[in-house]
Amino acid sequence: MKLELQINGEAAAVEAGLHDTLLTVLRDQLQLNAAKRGCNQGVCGVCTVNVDGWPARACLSLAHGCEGAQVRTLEGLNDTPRMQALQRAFTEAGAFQCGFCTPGMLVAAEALLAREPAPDAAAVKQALSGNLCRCTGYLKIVEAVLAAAAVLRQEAAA
Amino acid sequence: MLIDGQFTVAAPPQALMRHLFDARLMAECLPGCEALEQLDPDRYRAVVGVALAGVKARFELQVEVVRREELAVWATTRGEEGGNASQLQADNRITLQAVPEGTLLRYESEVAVTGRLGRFALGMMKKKAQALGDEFAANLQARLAALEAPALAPVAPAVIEPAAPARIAPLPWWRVFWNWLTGRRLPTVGSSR
Amino acid sequence: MSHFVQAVGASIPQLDSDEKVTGRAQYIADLWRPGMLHAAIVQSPHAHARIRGYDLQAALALPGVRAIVTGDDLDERHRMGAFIKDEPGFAKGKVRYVGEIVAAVAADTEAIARAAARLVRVDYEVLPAVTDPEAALQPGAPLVHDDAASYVKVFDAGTQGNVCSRTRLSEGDAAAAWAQCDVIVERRYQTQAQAHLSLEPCGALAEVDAQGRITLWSANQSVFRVQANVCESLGLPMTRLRCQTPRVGAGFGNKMEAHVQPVLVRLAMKARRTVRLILSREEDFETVRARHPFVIRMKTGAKRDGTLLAREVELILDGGAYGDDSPGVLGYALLMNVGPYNIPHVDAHGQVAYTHKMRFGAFRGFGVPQVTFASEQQIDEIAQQLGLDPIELRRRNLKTGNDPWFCGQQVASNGLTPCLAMVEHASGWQAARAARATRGAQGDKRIGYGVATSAHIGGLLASGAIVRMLEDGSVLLNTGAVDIGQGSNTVLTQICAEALQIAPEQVAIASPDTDGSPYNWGTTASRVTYVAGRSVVQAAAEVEKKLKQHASEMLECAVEDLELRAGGRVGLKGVPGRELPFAAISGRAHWAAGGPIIGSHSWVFDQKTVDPKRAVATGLPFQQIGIFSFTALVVEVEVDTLTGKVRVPRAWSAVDVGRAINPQLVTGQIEGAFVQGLGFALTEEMVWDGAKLANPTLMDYKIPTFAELPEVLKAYIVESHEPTGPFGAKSVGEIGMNAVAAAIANGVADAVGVRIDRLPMSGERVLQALQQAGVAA
Amino acid sequence: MALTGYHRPATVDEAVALLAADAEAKPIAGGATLVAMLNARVVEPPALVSLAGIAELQGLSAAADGGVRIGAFTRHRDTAASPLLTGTLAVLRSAAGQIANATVRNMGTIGGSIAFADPGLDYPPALVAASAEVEIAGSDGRRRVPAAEFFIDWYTTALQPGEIVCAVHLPPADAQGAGLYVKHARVAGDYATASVAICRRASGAITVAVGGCGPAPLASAEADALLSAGGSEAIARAGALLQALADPLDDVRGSADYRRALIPRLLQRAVQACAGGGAA
Repeated sequence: MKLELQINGEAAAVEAGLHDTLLTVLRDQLQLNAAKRGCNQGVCGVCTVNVDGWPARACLSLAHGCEGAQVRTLEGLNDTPRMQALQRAFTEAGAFQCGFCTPGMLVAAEALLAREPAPDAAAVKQALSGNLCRCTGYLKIVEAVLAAAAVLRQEAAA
Repeated sequence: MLIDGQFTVAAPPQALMRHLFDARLMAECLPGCEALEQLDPDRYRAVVGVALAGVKARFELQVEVVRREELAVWATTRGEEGGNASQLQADNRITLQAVPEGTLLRYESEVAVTGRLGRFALGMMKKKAQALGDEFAANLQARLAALEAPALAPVAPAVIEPAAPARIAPLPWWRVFWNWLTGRRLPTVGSSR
Repeated sequence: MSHFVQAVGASIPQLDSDEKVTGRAQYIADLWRPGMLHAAIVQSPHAHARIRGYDLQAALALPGVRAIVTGDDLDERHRMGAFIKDEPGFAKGKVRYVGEIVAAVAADTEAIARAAARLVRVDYEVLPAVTDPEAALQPGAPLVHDDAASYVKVFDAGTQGNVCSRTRLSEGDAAAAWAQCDVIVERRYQTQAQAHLSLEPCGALAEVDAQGRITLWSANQSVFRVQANVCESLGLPMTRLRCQTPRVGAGFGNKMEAHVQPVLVRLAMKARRTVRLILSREEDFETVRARHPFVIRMKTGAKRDGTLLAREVELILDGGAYGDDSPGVLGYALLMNVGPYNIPHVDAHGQVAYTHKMRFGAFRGFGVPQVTFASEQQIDEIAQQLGLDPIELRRRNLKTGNDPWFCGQQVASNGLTPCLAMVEHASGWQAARAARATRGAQGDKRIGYGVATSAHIGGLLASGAIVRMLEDGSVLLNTGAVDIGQGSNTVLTQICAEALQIAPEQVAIASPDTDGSPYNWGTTASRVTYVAGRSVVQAAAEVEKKLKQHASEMLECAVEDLELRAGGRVGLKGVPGRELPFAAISGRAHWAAGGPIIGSHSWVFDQKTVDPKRAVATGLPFQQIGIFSFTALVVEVEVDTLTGKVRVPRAWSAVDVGRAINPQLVTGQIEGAFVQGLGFALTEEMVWDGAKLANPTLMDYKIPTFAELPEVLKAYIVESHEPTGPFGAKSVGEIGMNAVAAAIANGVADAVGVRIDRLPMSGERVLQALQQAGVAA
Repeated sequence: MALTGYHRPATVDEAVALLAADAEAKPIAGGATLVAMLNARVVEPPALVSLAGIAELQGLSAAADGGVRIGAFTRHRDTAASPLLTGTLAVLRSAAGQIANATVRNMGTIGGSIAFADPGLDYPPALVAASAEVEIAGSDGRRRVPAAEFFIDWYTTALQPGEIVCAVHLPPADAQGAGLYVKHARVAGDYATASVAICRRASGAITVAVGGCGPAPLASAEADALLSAGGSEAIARAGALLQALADPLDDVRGSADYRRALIPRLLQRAVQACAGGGAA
């Protein structure tokens, strides 16, 4: 069935069956591969995208349910200042190794900083509690988000 | 997962044995049994409906009696549901033992479900399956008692004691076909406020 | 020689950072080809059954289905296996575990392929199965392999019946030594199956060209093991198969040997079209491999003065249905069972049992986390009985300087003593333990401190490197080593840059490709930095030699008078102005004389593991294993005596890595390994219900989250300079995981006085131990 | 007539009418649980009736009787942060904040969660302890069911086919009282192995409910009376009473015996934490 979704600020015409998820549509029809499939049950977080300002599971969102929602994937956030600060901080802190969980982490972290410019470590861990990582042991990710927040606060103050 | 139980019937073991192969009787005792036909002396076909957590599954089962002894029968169950989306294998055994009150009937079934239904909530499935086993046993006990001793005073419904938790040594398991609840509710438990 | 370029020792970001943080990195599931078919697998519902036949009629009739492969498409004689050739490409003639791949379907869409897979009918004759390793070794148990003894083996495994392999290593005379021991500790331990859980499920994509040559992309840890496994199991000449590598979403050992590559290649050959197969999370859990469950019987003896005298250990490993890496894990666990202590009398023996369960294979630590869980607890129990501080007892027995390892291998660099001192100091061990006496019970939560040490090798088998200077003087480095996220591309680039005194940006590294890369056994056994790094240094040295040869002709001087200068130049010693940029030399080599400058190197790790004069070894799969890294770990543990739940608020982990080529990547390995070890110690367990895996989903199999990260997790780097390593470097990939479960177990004992001898140390298990010990009501 | 496709009714009545048209059609709220089952092909409903567009189901609001109304479509995130849930009602905030993880709490709704009624969920015991009522809408109108009678069995509630949850009604909070949800799970975000929800009024009256230890939350007036009276033995005796009601699962999260053993222990932690006066 024809659907029109709002993906990264643009209208995207897609074909979606009743049970097709947003993740399937993003990856198989729109070639937006930043959101990954890790468990298809909403536990691992590698499919995290931003829906109307909040992190959401693309694998647990039906395409039909996203009509009228503003969906942003990492591809759509790449050139925003907040995301670029996070990308620099993740790179400098070594906050990823294989990188498979990184898109989901960055989307969740960006939504946090949009809401809370000065989170503490506990707030970062809470906001990212739905994103699993098996390589890094999480520590450098927390440090990277805190570092990005600090840089953004300085830039905002300047 | 092991599902087992036992109950007594005021009738001699030999008398009960022949009832075990009465397809119509078994169909009536089995919750959720939608169809049951005997293909030949040792093989049956059954369709069994199950509901759990909003999931409705209709198992197409083939049952085969693979060993008989004077007071015991072994059978295997093989089948699937949802166009082979899940598969069910069970090895079952029923043994009859003469006791002062008549016969102690004991059933054991080692059940494995693979495929889509087999990957979730195993603990939940064990609990549900054991409850179904108990319901099947209660039905069977009542029907056998009625069939075998119409003249005698009805035996007080025996309490179904779950078998000793110690597992029977893994013999070559055989099966009786299996039944699942058809969406009816179990007696409420828990909150009594 | 002025070191303008400080490539080695710099924490430069990973080279592929940009594509990973922008979501442009292409993993196997992101690869796509026009007209590509999608595949789905058919899995066995039985643990053990003979396959009498297949009925594909309904499946083939489904519109959009293009090809189906079954066991009939395999040849009985072709088998793969790292040590024992006991495994078909996928099930042939028999199924040996619930979930084993029996067939696969290629169709226009994944939905059609999965629907068709459900229509494939397989006629099984169900056979009795055995799923417990100890039961499998009893006479009369159902045989997993009818003819195991007949399989081709790469070492004297002693395979027969359900014994997959057996190994014995002994030194001194343990049997006689018990009499001299003042204190002896003996226990039985049991560790669980752990799932790798790299967040990327396994997958592969195969293309077939007009001549029938196959190009195979797959999530792997070694393109050469993929090539070997696929060709051996399908009877293909290796020239027919080219294996390439996309970005890999971690592996931890899961992707070292074959997963779906054999069945997918056979499917693509039959369909004669490009096919992609990506496993679901549940299929990845059920079909690939996991960490070996161990049954450990261990005995350790010491003198009253704390001198460790004797150790005996017997291991029984659940190998699952196929050998895979099991013989290696058994042999290595026995080699490492002693830990970094001088124990003169050791008898270590064990067996791997075939069972009707999924194969168990390589997983970070390769048997050492399991055996260390037992050995480091026994060291603590001995300290307790002798009234010695656990660190003090260890210090009295530590290997230092050049003390050889168990079985006699030389140790050229040993930084264990500084590691132990560092974590002892950082954790405030002495004060914390002293306070414990006065700490008493403070509410439901009890605090304890645990220590454990370990070692790990870096080495094993073959590796190569090719360094080719391009016309502009920059270089292309090609090693064939797969970067699965640990950062090997970055580290090897730094080593090459340092060797040629050029900036890392002047080095490009090629993606592993069996058509173009030199051989590399694999990204496993913590080996790439050390083994591939040595090859890079040698290959770069050859380039330097050729550069100087050209320069001596260009500058008309003796080669000995030339030196490399930072920034890609060769100059006359003592004459700053007299020099040539690499570009000039390379230009001459390409266009005038000598030919393009290429340096290459290839070797197999060559240090013998067993000194026949000191030790007796039977059934040890590898003769040359590796050089040793060392670690010491202290954890602060909090036990909730109401629920038994264990938490780790603080942890200090020091690792002797010889030289940290990229310190940030090293601490990343130490932190990641610790948290993965936390899961192994406390929450992760694959549970079987009969022969079926009961929790093959992330809903029911739980790995640590941000919430389980200790508030304080300190990773310390000790650099003892390994003389044989590239710039002194040795391994770090796995060692950070080896001691975690042991240290936490020792911490629990310190907090509540109970010994836990089974993993994971779940709330339930700890509460039972507390109740049995009368600590908790 | 068979219903197919994705429907977006604007009112409860429209939704109920659509569901009545086809027994196979399923309501969908946040989708966290239902879509996971769709992905696993465990359920394949031909039609879905989205409740997202129904204004009446949205958000938390102060009710006329001084209590709090939580619309069925309220996300866990909003319940976990609601300033209305003070004193004894803090038990709801405490429970909502421990559901799964932050991202799932952005999606999941209270209506969807309690309609699914998995024994390990966090809302059921919290609602029973808080003496909440569940408002249900069906083709024959609206009715309210006390939480204790709404949760009947494994995955089985008072909902008849075609009915949906409209709201949860909480009695007026005792502002000086306290409410807490004590959850024991293997890792953060897992379903509860066992849990205890507790409300303590300023007067000292206590109501508790135990989660994860039976087909429905365990609660007993006798246990509440014992706890309210207090005294040294109260917790042990109340715990024993609740243990007797337990019928726990054996699964990867814990054995039945472990779950039973946890009941008095978590109860002790809950009572002590609440005795401190301040709500958690």
